[in-house]
Amino acid sequence: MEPVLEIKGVSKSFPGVKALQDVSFSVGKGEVVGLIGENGAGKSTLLKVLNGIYQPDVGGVFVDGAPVRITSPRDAFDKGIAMVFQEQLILPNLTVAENIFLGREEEFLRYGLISKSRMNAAAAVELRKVHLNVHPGKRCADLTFADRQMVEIAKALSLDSRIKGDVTILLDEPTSVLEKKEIDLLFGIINDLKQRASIVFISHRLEEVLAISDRVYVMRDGKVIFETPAKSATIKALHQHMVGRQLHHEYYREARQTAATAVPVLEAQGLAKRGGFSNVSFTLHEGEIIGIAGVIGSGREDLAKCLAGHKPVDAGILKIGGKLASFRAAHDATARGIGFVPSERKIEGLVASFSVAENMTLAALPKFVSGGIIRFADEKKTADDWVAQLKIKTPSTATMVGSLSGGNQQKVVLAKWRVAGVRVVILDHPTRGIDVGAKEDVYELIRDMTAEGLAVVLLGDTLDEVIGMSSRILVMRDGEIAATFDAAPGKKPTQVELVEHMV
Amino acid sequence: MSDKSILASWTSRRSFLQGGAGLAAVGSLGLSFASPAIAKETTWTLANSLRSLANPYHATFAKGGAEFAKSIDATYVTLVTEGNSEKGISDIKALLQRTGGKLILNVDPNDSPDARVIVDEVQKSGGYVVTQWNKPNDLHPWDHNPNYVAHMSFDGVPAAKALAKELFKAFGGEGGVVAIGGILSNVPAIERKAGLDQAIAESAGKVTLLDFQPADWNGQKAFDVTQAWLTRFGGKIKGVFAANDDMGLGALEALRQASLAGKVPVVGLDGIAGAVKAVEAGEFAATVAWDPLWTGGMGLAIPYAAATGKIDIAKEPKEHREFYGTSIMVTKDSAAAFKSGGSKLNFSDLWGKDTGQIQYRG
Amino acid sequence: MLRRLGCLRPAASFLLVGTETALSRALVKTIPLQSRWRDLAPVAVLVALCILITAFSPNFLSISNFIGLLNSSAIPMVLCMGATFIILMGSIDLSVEGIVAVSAVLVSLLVENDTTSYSIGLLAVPVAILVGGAMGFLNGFLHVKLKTPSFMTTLGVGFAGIGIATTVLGGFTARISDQSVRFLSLGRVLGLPVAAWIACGAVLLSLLVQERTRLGRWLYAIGADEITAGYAGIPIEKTRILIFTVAGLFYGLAGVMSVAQFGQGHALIAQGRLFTTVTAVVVGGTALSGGVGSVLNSVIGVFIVTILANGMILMGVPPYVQQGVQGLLIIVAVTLALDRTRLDVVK
Amino acid sequence: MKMTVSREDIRAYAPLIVLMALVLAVGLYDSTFFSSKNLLTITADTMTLFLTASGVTFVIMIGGIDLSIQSVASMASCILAVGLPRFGLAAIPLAVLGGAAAGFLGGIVSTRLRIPSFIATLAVSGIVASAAYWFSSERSINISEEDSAKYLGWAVGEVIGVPNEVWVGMFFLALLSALLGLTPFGRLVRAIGSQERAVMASGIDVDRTKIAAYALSGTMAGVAGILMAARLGSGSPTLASEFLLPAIACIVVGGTAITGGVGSVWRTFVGALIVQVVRIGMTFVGVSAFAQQIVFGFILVAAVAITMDRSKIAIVK
Repeated sequence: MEPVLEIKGVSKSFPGVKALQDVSFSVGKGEVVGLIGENGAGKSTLLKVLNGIYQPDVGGVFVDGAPVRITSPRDAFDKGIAMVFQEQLILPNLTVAENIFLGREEEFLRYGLISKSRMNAAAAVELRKVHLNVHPGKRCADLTFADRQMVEIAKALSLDSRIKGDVTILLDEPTSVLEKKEIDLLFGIINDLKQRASIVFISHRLEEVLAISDRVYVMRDGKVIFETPAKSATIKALHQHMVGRQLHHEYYREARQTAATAVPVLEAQGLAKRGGFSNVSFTLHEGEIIGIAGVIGSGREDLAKCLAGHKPVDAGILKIGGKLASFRAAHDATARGIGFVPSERKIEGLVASFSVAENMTLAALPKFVSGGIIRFADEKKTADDWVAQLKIKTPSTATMVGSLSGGNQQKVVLAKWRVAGVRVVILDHPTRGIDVGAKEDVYELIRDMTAEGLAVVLLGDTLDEVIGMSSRILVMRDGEIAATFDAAPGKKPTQVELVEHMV
Repeated sequence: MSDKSILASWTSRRSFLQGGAGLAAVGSLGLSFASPAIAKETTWTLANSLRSLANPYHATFAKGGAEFAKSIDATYVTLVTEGNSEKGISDIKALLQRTGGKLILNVDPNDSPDARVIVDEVQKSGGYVVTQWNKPNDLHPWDHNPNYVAHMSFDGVPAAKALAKELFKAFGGEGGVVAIGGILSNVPAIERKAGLDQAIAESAGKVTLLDFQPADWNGQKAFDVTQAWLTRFGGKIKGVFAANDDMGLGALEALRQASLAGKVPVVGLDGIAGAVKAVEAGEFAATVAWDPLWTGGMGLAIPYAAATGKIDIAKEPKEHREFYGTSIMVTKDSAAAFKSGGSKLNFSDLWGKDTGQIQYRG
Repeated sequence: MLRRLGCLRPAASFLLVGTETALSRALVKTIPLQSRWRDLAPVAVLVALCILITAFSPNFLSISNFIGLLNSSAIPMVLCMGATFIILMGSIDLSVEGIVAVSAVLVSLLVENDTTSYSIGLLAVPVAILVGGAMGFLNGFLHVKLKTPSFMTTLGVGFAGIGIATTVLGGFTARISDQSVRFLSLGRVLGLPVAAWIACGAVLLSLLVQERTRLGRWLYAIGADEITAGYAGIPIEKTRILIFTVAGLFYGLAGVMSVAQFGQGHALIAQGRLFTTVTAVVVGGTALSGGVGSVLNSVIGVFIVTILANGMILMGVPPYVQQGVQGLLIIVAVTLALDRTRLDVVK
Repeated sequence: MKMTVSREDIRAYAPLIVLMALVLAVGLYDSTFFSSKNLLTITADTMTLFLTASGVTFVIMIGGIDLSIQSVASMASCILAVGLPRFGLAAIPLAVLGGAAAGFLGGIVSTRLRIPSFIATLAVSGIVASAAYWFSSERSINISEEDSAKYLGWAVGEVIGVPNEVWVGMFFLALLSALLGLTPFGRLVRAIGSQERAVMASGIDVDRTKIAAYALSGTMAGVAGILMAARLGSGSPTLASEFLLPAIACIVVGGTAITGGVGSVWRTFVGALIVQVVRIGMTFVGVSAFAQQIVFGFILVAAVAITMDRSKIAIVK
């Protein structure tokens, strides 16, 4: 099939990293191409090359067979290529319409002035494509995260009514924040688009990729190592190519699941947060993992934030190690031995411009101070130990964390709390945006923690994860605990059992 | 040469600016970059140090210095403190260093404490210095012979008192006045306030001080203050006393906006051109001229005489070491004369305008 | 309920990412309402302030004081229009006093005055505005091309501006006698000072730029996230330079107005304007971090600051505590007026 | 690779290189500038400026700013001048304490009331100024010869031919550099400037660190005020006027990022020297008083353009 967009022998490297090595890749007219690979495999870099954010060091980009130089996302747009970014690029202080047409206001100019009515009308058309009914004049700050994602997609779709030639849309992890029905909707849209557009689709959910794609590329370590028609591919096979080794048959390390000891670490009695959750009671024991299942709005995110001290509770009793505790801010919680692994890793998890070592000791600085002076040698030694123990891929402990891959960054975050010696760790989507290989490492680490008697509260990325990892599962619905399940190895509840109580 | 009035000197500026105000910036920039040749070790370099060239009083002050320098054709430099004591002092040190101590300095210290440091520095490096307006009361030229030649000032108290009386006269000697002060802690500001208070006291209750506000020598602030006063006191305000002309003119504009210019008399001190004009126009009741051209010049002439051995400063009487200059009261009648006459600069008559030794009040 | 059960599929894992409940929908709904109320906070502060002052000095409400306030807020208002744009962009401009000085001095020399023989009358207005614009352009150009923080470039250009003004006048002041220019401050139209009308015009103009032009959209975008703005194809550098130029134009206008008000050109004519301007912008509720705010906020801000100063004297607060009281009231005003819910981190 | 490394080095030392270049330029024009006495004097005269700026460096590194320093320094000078006759030596810690308190207040207002530091410190500056007028009863107060001899010799004298101001400056340069480079406080200051939310989520009391930074800024302003008072033999509520913008200029000229996270105390030290050399240099080269501000303005911009360490800064605002 005649490719509309193609790259040949592209290499791209950043200081210390070979992000892409001799990659060739093509998208046919009306074709949906799936792109999978572990974090740091080079998927996003590849898309950013196609979108003009990066220029290839070697190799060429071809549109309709003709070599082109894509200088910027805007330039890509004018060449018929639009991208939906993993990290949202929606400006909260602008309206939906202003976001959709940002930088392309000229078509609404009249005597040099923008006609808001016309812009909003045009935006409404694009919003209809994604079946999003919000007023185009609404500020995006007032939208939900998922709605903003749909706006982002609408922004990309606005291309197809504006470009005459072929259109390619690049979707980088578009579904990770969408609800089921929105995902179905998105897939519907993609199928419609096939009439005139081609799609490149990145997701870490292989089912999705297989469900929607015609052809699938697998990347590893900056190279395309496998290409196959979706029909003839299996999840298992793809896994193997991604990870490059046999998939561990005991994915969630259930064998290492520790039975909860009798020692309570954290006791919650009738906790409540206005507009969040109410009457939440449970007891977390040493070595225990309590998984919390629930849909968005079930209140579990708020509960996690309250337990970590990021938000104060309005009512209820919280005991740590048998003693009463009330948190006004995060540092109150850490002082009582609670650590929090946030879902927004880059913003809340790490200081990107700090070194690996500096990040690891951030939560426990006092331990490395004598006479008011930091003991740098100790700090380095500790960091080295953890880098070795957690198999963190980094040139050295002096490397800027920002330059590591997502999985390794997450390991640094975990190391931070291990160094701090907390007794309870709250994991908020610890494997979000991380993929198979890194995930398994993370699971391993969680088991290590419980083995040492730490207690864990887990908000999983998937139900499988929660079921697989937890010793006990709380199902939350509309802010209350709807059910509690024991999840001893072998006696795990099924997804269906949980879902009944979730909705 | 010697008889050159502020105004005369302006005409030369005017002719220069004829060149094109648009180009004026460029033009004068060009001039100002022309750096004076560095003084030979043998000859004396002359310098005036002052707060800022952006106000007429000091601009004229600098001009006076330049004219004396020209009369003996020596190198002349102006140093500006920009209201920053440390900068002023380190500039002076730098100049002492550059001239190897062959420096004759006429300084209007940014704040009275600076004087002591400056005098010490000059004495250390063998230069000669005259201070103006601000100095600590316990710092005396005769304690630092011969390098600390003299301290010149103008007695703010009687001047302000006489001025206030002119103001009262202008509105008939009965009613309320408002007063605008300088920076609260400045010596001249304090003296001028004191003079006003005395005048009010002597009016035996006929004149009352409605309110006093400092405007930090800043016409802009004076404008806003006056505007608020007009609301607060309205017709009760019979006259405005300003501790300098800049602020007086600011107040005047506020009055003008309430179309009270000329109806409510204003007075100020310094005798800058704008104020003199206002006096002629009958909008200012009076202003007091300190004759900055003279102080700027004589502040250099006297130490030059001492440095070159024309006089033995140590032998001079105290009233020649710490003295008040002559201040001129400019009223509607005397304005014309003041302008035409201007200030006679006779650099040979060193103490011609000495009006007695400085008095210290507790 | 049934609809939800409909999504029971093998890949039920989707569910976790989550079907929204009525609850969370409701939560979302409430946000805009709150922020709408928040926007009115500065106005509330302004009203409260007026009531406070009136309590001490009833004639605060007099027509004459009202006129007076309009007069003394006119120049800060024009300055704030420029400054607001720059702050919305996340930058800062410390060259206000310098630019105003240059344009003021130039005007005073070009119209009928006692120092030069020029007398181009109101033609000086466009000239001064353009000069302001030119210096604004210099600000933006240096800032963008040398990649130096606007804080520094504008500081430098500010110094230079004062220097130039001083040099041109050689330290003297040029008194102007040109009545057509004085009219800009002294004149009245429909009972209101001309200066007030000019300020009003400036506000409307900037409102138009902010709301209806691409420049307006782009400066908000840059203020919120410059990289994303760049992706969208917005010419960042051009926009930045342009905004600084526009600000310069406003400062130039303020220069003319100052001359008209004081009847003289003076290198220190704008002394103390800088911090008043920035304070007004922030008190109005525009965030120094950029992206959040509006020229309308600044309008309120200017009134708050002007009335505060004016009130000090009306209430007869003793001179040496005035700065202190003013400081305290500013703190109170900002505490009440500033919508800090939008800034997660305060710097 | 090699190439970029060496470029890194150059960037790291850019402020020093600029300083050297300036000194050389002025010195070539007028060799008397090179005399050790002159260079020492210039350094000594720079110390008050450096001390004023040194504390603010920390505030700027957490991404804030402190506009109250000049009033704080003035107030400290008043406390000292008023205090010496009554409390003797105790007046010195008293003045420093006053400064610290003022900074602390600024920090509280900025963090607890969540007011941008630009406004918070500006407002506090007003309050402090009033306080200064109150302490000094609106006058400048002389420090008697004997008092300054007895209590302030450490500040104004000379040791092995080097003015004590320089020693004092060096002392605080070392102390504050250690504070920034070796202590947890310094570490947190850098962290907060780079990614405040991550520091919060790591369970660190960010506000406490911030307030400490502001207090430090006030403290150093207090020290600077004392040094000024010692040099001028008096205290005055306007002693440090016109110090604010030059002080901040020093920090930025040194290459510390006004946006926070990146910077150091030695940079501020060098920055202060650059500012001073430019000023004095103009007097040496004989730039007319009229033109000095113009030249100064543009040299500042040029200096920052060269010295600024952009390696960790994505966007310049």
